[in-house]
Amino acid sequence: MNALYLIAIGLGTAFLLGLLNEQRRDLAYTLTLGALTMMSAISASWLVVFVATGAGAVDIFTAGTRPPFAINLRMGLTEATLTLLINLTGLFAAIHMGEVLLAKGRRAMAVLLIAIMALCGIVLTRDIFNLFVFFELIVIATGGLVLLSDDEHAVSAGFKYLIVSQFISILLLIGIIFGYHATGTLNIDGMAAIGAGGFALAFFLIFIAIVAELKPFPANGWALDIYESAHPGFSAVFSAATGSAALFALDKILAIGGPAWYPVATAIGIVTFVGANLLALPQTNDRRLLGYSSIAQTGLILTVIGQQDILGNQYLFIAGGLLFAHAVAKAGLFWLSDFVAQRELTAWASLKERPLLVFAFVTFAAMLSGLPPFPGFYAKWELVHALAAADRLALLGWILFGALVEAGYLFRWFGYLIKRESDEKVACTAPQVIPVAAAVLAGWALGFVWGDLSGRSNLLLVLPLLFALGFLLIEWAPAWAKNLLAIGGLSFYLLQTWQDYDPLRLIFLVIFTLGGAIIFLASFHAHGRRIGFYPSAMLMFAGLVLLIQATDSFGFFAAWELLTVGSYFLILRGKESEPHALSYIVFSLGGAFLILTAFALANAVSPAPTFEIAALATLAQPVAPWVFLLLALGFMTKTAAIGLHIWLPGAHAEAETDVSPMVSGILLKAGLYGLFVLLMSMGRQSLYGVDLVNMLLWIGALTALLGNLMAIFQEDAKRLLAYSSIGQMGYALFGLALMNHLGWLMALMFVINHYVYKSMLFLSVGGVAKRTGTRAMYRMGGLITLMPLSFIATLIGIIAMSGVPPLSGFGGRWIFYNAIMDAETRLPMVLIFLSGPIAFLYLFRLIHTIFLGQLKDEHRRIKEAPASIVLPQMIYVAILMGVALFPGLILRRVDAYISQFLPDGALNWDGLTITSQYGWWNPVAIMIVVACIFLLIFGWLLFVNRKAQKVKQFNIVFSAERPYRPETTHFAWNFFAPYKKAMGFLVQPFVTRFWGAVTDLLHTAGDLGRRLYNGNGQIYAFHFLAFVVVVFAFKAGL
Amino acid sequence: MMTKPELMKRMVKGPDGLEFEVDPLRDYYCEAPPTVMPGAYIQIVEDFFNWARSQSLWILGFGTGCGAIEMRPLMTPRFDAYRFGVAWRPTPRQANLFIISGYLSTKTLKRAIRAYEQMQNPKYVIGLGSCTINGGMYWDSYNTIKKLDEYLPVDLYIAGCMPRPEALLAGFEEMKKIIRAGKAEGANQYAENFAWYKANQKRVIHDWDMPDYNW
Amino acid sequence: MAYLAMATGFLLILIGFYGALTNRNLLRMIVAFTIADTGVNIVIVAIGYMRGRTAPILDSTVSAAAAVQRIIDPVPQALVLTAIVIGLGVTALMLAYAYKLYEKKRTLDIARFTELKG
Amino acid sequence: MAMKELYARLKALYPLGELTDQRRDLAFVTLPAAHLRDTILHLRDKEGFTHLVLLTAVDWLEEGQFQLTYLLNNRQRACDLGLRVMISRDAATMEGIHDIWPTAATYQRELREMFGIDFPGSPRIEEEFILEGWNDIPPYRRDFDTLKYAQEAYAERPGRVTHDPETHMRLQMYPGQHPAGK
Amino acid sequence: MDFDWMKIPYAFLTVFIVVNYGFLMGALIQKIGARAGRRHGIPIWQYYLDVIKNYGLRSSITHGVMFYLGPVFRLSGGVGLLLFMPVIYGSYMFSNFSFAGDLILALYFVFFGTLGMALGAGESGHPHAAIGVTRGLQQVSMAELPFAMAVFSVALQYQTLSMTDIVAAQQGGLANWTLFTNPIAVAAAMLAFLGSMMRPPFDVFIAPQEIPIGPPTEYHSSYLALMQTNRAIFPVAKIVIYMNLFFGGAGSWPELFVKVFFLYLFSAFVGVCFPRFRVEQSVRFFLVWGVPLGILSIMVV
Repeated sequence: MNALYLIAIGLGTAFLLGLLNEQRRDLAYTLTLGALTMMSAISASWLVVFVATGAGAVDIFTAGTRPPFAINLRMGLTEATLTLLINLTGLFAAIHMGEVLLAKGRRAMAVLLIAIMALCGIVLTRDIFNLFVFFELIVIATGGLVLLSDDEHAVSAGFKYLIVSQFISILLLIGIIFGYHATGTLNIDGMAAIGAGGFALAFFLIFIAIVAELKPFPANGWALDIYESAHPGFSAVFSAATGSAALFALDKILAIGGPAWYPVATAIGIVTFVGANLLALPQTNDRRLLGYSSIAQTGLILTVIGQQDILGNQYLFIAGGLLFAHAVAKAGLFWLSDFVAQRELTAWASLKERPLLVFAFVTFAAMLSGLPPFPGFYAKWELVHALAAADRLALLGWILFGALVEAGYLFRWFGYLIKRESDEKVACTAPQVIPVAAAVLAGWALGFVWGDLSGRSNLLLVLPLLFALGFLLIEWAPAWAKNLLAIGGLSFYLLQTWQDYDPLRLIFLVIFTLGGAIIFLASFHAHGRRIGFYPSAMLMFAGLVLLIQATDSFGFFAAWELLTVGSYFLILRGKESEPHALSYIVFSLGGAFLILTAFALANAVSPAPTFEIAALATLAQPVAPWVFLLLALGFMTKTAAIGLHIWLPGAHAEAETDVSPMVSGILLKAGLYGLFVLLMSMGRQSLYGVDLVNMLLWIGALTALLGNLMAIFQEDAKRLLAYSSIGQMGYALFGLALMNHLGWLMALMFVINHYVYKSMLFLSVGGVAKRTGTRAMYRMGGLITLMPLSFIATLIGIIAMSGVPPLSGFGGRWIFYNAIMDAETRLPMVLIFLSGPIAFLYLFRLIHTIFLGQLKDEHRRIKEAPASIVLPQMIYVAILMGVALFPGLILRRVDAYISQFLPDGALNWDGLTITSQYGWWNPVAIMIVVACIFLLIFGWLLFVNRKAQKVKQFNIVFSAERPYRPETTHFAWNFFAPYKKAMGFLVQPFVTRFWGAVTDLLHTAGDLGRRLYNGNGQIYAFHFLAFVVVVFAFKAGL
Repeated sequence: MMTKPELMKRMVKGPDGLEFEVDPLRDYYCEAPPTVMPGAYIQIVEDFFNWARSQSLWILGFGTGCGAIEMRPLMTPRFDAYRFGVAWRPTPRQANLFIISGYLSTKTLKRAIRAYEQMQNPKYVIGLGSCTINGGMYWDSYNTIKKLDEYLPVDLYIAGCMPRPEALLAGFEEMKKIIRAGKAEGANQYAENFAWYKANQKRVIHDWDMPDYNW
Repeated sequence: MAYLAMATGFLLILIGFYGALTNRNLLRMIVAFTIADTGVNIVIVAIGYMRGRTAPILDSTVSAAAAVQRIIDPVPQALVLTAIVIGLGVTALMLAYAYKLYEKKRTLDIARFTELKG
Repeated sequence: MAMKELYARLKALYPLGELTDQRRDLAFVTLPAAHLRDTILHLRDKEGFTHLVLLTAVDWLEEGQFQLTYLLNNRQRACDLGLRVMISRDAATMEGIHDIWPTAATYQRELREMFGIDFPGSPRIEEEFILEGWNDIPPYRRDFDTLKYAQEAYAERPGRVTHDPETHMRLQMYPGQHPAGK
Repeated sequence: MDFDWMKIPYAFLTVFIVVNYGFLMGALIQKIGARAGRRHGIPIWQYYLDVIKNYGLRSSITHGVMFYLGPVFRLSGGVGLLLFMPVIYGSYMFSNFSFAGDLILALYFVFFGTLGMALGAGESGHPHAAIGVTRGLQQVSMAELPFAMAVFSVALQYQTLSMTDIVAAQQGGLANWTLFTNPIAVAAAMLAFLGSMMRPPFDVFIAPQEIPIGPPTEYHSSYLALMQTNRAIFPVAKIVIYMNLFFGGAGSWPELFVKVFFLYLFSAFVGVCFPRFRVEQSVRFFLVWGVPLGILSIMVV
């Protein structure tokens, strides 16, 4: 059908509505919907044609003559897609606003139709004056539609908008007329053929006017007021459709200006992106925040438009990906905001009662943040690669910074949604839900399409991810059934794929899958449906196995993002975990961006359509050390190396009982895996004469020391374990950075051991916390007789962890000593030496204050932890014993594998004795000797002490007094006070303060920026004019 | 009689919301009464042990009255009780000789009983000074007991007000003889006549705020 | 002549801008915009004007080829008509808004409508 | 001399009794219970008697009165002033000064236990202080017969003889001499 | 080196010798300390009597399983430590179970008994026991640091973790002892040695006047006897490590007796000369004096 009908139907129906009786509102509404449907259908049919046939763009000559004598419209693939987007947005907006439209009558509907029609016109027209006319129509239509809102401030907002629009249109008109004067044509293509060189000032006016339609930062105060006060149904149009159309218009007119204007667009775009995101940070009003976010996203796309010179044929893919992700998500969010009664961000908590709405929010937030599998992710990937290839690193940095800030406030918002309390009920009618549902569907569909177009693996066809997403469909099932399925899935995956991997990857794979399955055993304790748990957990596991599977950088990065997102949702489920989950996701995404940059840099110097991870080894100076540095930093955010660790304690401590072991025992290993891969492929690198591996060594040692040191001062059992994880990861990092055979072996041993004993301890402590209802250790005590199995697990765990023979921790220490004998740097060892005994301190604290000492009154009737929580612990005990006796079962093969990379210093696995070049170790003999001695002495004691009288807790000598109460008799609080006196200077929260200062700085910057927007429309006009002057100066200076 | 709030029965709410009663005296303390502990079945073994016990007198470092000051010189070079196998232990669990050093107020008596009961069998008591024998100068005091063996099984009295350290040394030697002879069975005597001792103790200690036997 | 017109047009635009930026009264602002609009229109017309030519009215007496040499550019005139219409529409809308605003707060001071900010 | 001046100054303010000048740096003065608090505050804040040395009581059984003695110390001038307050023995009650000197609370607890003088509002005044489970009249009251109590309460070892130390020792040291002779 | 059944009686013999030596030497050191205070001191056989008496006590109580096992852990730690080392250099008979592991095994096995004891003391429910344990752990965490560094230094020096090899390298005269070839490491290690010998100035964790007597507050009778037995074995075993690493090892029992005696005497000597440190003081002491020495020793080796 002729594309002209898009205009005709819109305009015609609008006029028709004018003829209708005011009372026939239903009919009017039906007509409106019908018209919008028709328009959508026309766009869709065009899109189908273009996609199916691959045909080129079609020009439509309105007056039957060619330009410049008549206005022509063009319908191509891009136009078809955009008009479809606009029309669908309009349609769903009409559905969403049905009630309001019916109340306000036909005029409102006509105005909406005019607006949509005009937007289509902007997209279609190739005539610049026509463009102006459509823009003016939009101004008028917007002016009308703003009044639909029941917000009393909408009127003043609309007026401010009109003021600035006047300025814009005057500039645009002047620009157009002088452009016409210079070129003799009003046709954009005609102008483009001549070029803007001859009428730079006129073009500048056109350019700046269209840019102003994009609401660039900081000249955008009026737009924010509209976003805040207009009806959300309309705001969706204003954000998704108007923004898209204006962007396309800018893209069109940039053809006139040519590449000379790209830097200007880029500059405006990036300033807008970063600035608007920063200003969004301190916002508390949801719609205003969405407004800022819209502006930021528009800025990003503007940046992309400005970068089209380097994007080549990826330009449309990137710009489109970002644009659609933005448009769909923003429209969806605006519609969603109508379900929330109050305008505070925290009021969105009322949505949490409706899992489907939460899912919708998640979809939108993920789309906006550019997370897989949505279009923004693919677009971000290509954009970053293109920028890196063109060496535009500063721009790249700013884009990633802005994206991080944006993710920060979006996920903070999501945190409010999930964790805050709200008394409000969600009131939504079917017409209101349909658009949201459509947006969600569109989001996923676009994800699929973009995955398909990307030329890389379509993430929505990847089996593990599909398996994880499949849990979304069976959320109605009881938890135990889903749990069985999860365990089955993980085990099945392991069975299917284990032959494909080398021993190193296999170890990680086993921990990720089988390890996960064991922890899932503990999940049987949960009752009900446990909505949200399984999709999140399985998303994390999907990411983990994909990480192992990945051979190219794209797969690796996608897996990394997936596991990050999955684990974020998992962590957010914890009781008080809102701030910790937020810092987790921010740090993780920051780390992910570093990884992305590193891959892009690497890919830039060795161009290939897919960059194999193994190709990291081929990188040379000067880019190699930078890639190394970025990757290492990225991975270290996940292993929580010191300085990047502040998210971990809260995140792990507040997580649910079975989630803590998952995120501690398993998730941290992803970072280690990354480091393994990195060091295996890149080896030593040095930057400005600093050996980076040596830096890692120091960081590892420092992390081990400070993690352990902080652990001993915790009162919260799970927090203690979390800090201990930091320390343990430091050990592993240290082992890796030793860069010798045994160092790696030790790191791997730590990977296994840490998984086992940290999972076990977290489960054990989690079980205790579940039973006692507290995590504060000093509130517990004396639980040994009531929870003997948990005690045994903890006991075995701490013996293993402290490295005391005969359990498996000793193997790690033994390898460690042999490894450092070969090391080139000796000083960091000092820190490691110190952190070992310190670990002893917190371990003793853990077991003493929980299980030993005085039993509290309220805990006298406590039962052992649920069987499902105890069972995995017992499995771990068995594993620990097995590993302790026969470490060779696993390590031997890895030892051989590592020899490929570092041939020197392999162990000799002769018989039961393990021999290194310096010493030897015979785990079986140690176990037997210790057991014999122990039993002998135990037997002797049993003989001489056979009549011992069992006494109770207060039968202690107490300086001839009797204890007052268990609470005052249990020595547990502030357990290591003297150590704090002596060593406290090391655990000052410098890092926390540093990051706190950074966030404060960002917030302050945002708050300062907000002062620009004092609400006065006149001032906004000043802003606009000042913006024009500044851009002009910038362009002149360029 | 039991007025100490911390020892009163109370209702406690567990973490799972269930309420239950806690009776501190029953729940915190072992209720078993003391039993008579026979020596080794073979006499020669018991004799051997008695010899070792006599050579290794571990005194509970608990000064009940002014006589405690007379024990300090025993550690000094002048008297050096260590050479006789006498040593001081800070906890009743490890000590086996309790020296009631001087007058014993009822308040202290309560602590002394508790400390004595927490020592391990065999255990010995030496009453030091006339106050432990018949009240001494505190014969008419309103809160001092006058006859120690009414309340604890005393193996030996060392008279004097106060007895000099030399007298104490002589007392130790005498104590050793008693032990070697197998006559120092105070702990078993206490267990046998437990009811009688307890009745005597409770007669003077009006607020008996502890279990009958302090394990 | 054309330059004079154009200068006048720009002068009016500047006056309009100045008026819109310095007057806090809504109605005065709208008037200022109208002045600026007029200025723009004058500029457009001035652009299209060519010295010594006639109005672009084609009829059978003059051939099209000859007309091109004798008439002024008709496009700006067409444009200015559209611009005037649109300007009128926007002005009407603004007046409507001003009325609504006045209804609400009984003031026409733009600085009083600053509830939305930041 | 200084004490006299102090007494003169105080006398002008409060209805004091006679000054008992014990030593150059120690004096006692009697005053009505109602004026104790004012006097103490004045002494503490204006006269430099910043320290409560002790608070004790005397049982004047015959007069039916308790005498409370508040001994205050002036560190600057190194002198002590004792304030005596006579209160009735029946239902003996006195206003506490624990808010002026927190240490007084301990003395007041002791007086309450040993004499039965109540100080309403004094911290932990109800708790037993030294005596545990005391079930008789307060032992420091003079109408409490400590010997009788001891004989009834505590088991005695028979055969106890009481000697007059002087005669007994003389007999011990100079046996055969006449008890009375020199 | 591998296992054969004769090792078992030899192991018993080693333990027997060391127990007796430990009792006698302990009493002798006590006596020497007493003589320094102009006392006679305890009889030389006093420790035997104490142990017999404690085994011979008729009654005992138990606070629970870990309380019961604590002393077992403790003594196993001592005996195990002794048996995992080649006690007499060059002697097959007294190399015991050193085939099971090298120096690192010995270093980490030291903590076996500590851990068990800490747990046992913890289960007694006595706050003083817990206080004592925490004090001990805090102190030892820092005191071990110079020692660990010294061991690292020595291992680097001889390029081996085998105690036998380290002793072998020190044979052939006094000048070959680590004491003279690597004096800084020895100095660092000897500071650590003081910190781990439970003597003043580093004995605040048993502080008898303050927290009677720390971890073993509740232990008595046969438990205490086991611990006393360990007090005979464990210091000797620990000193054997020092002796092997730094003082040329011992080729025969008499040589071992003499060396161990003097090393033990060293800690006793320091103990009678210095007052007690608080925990944070001793932690700082090791941080300020021990750690720099240790660092120096691994830097210069």
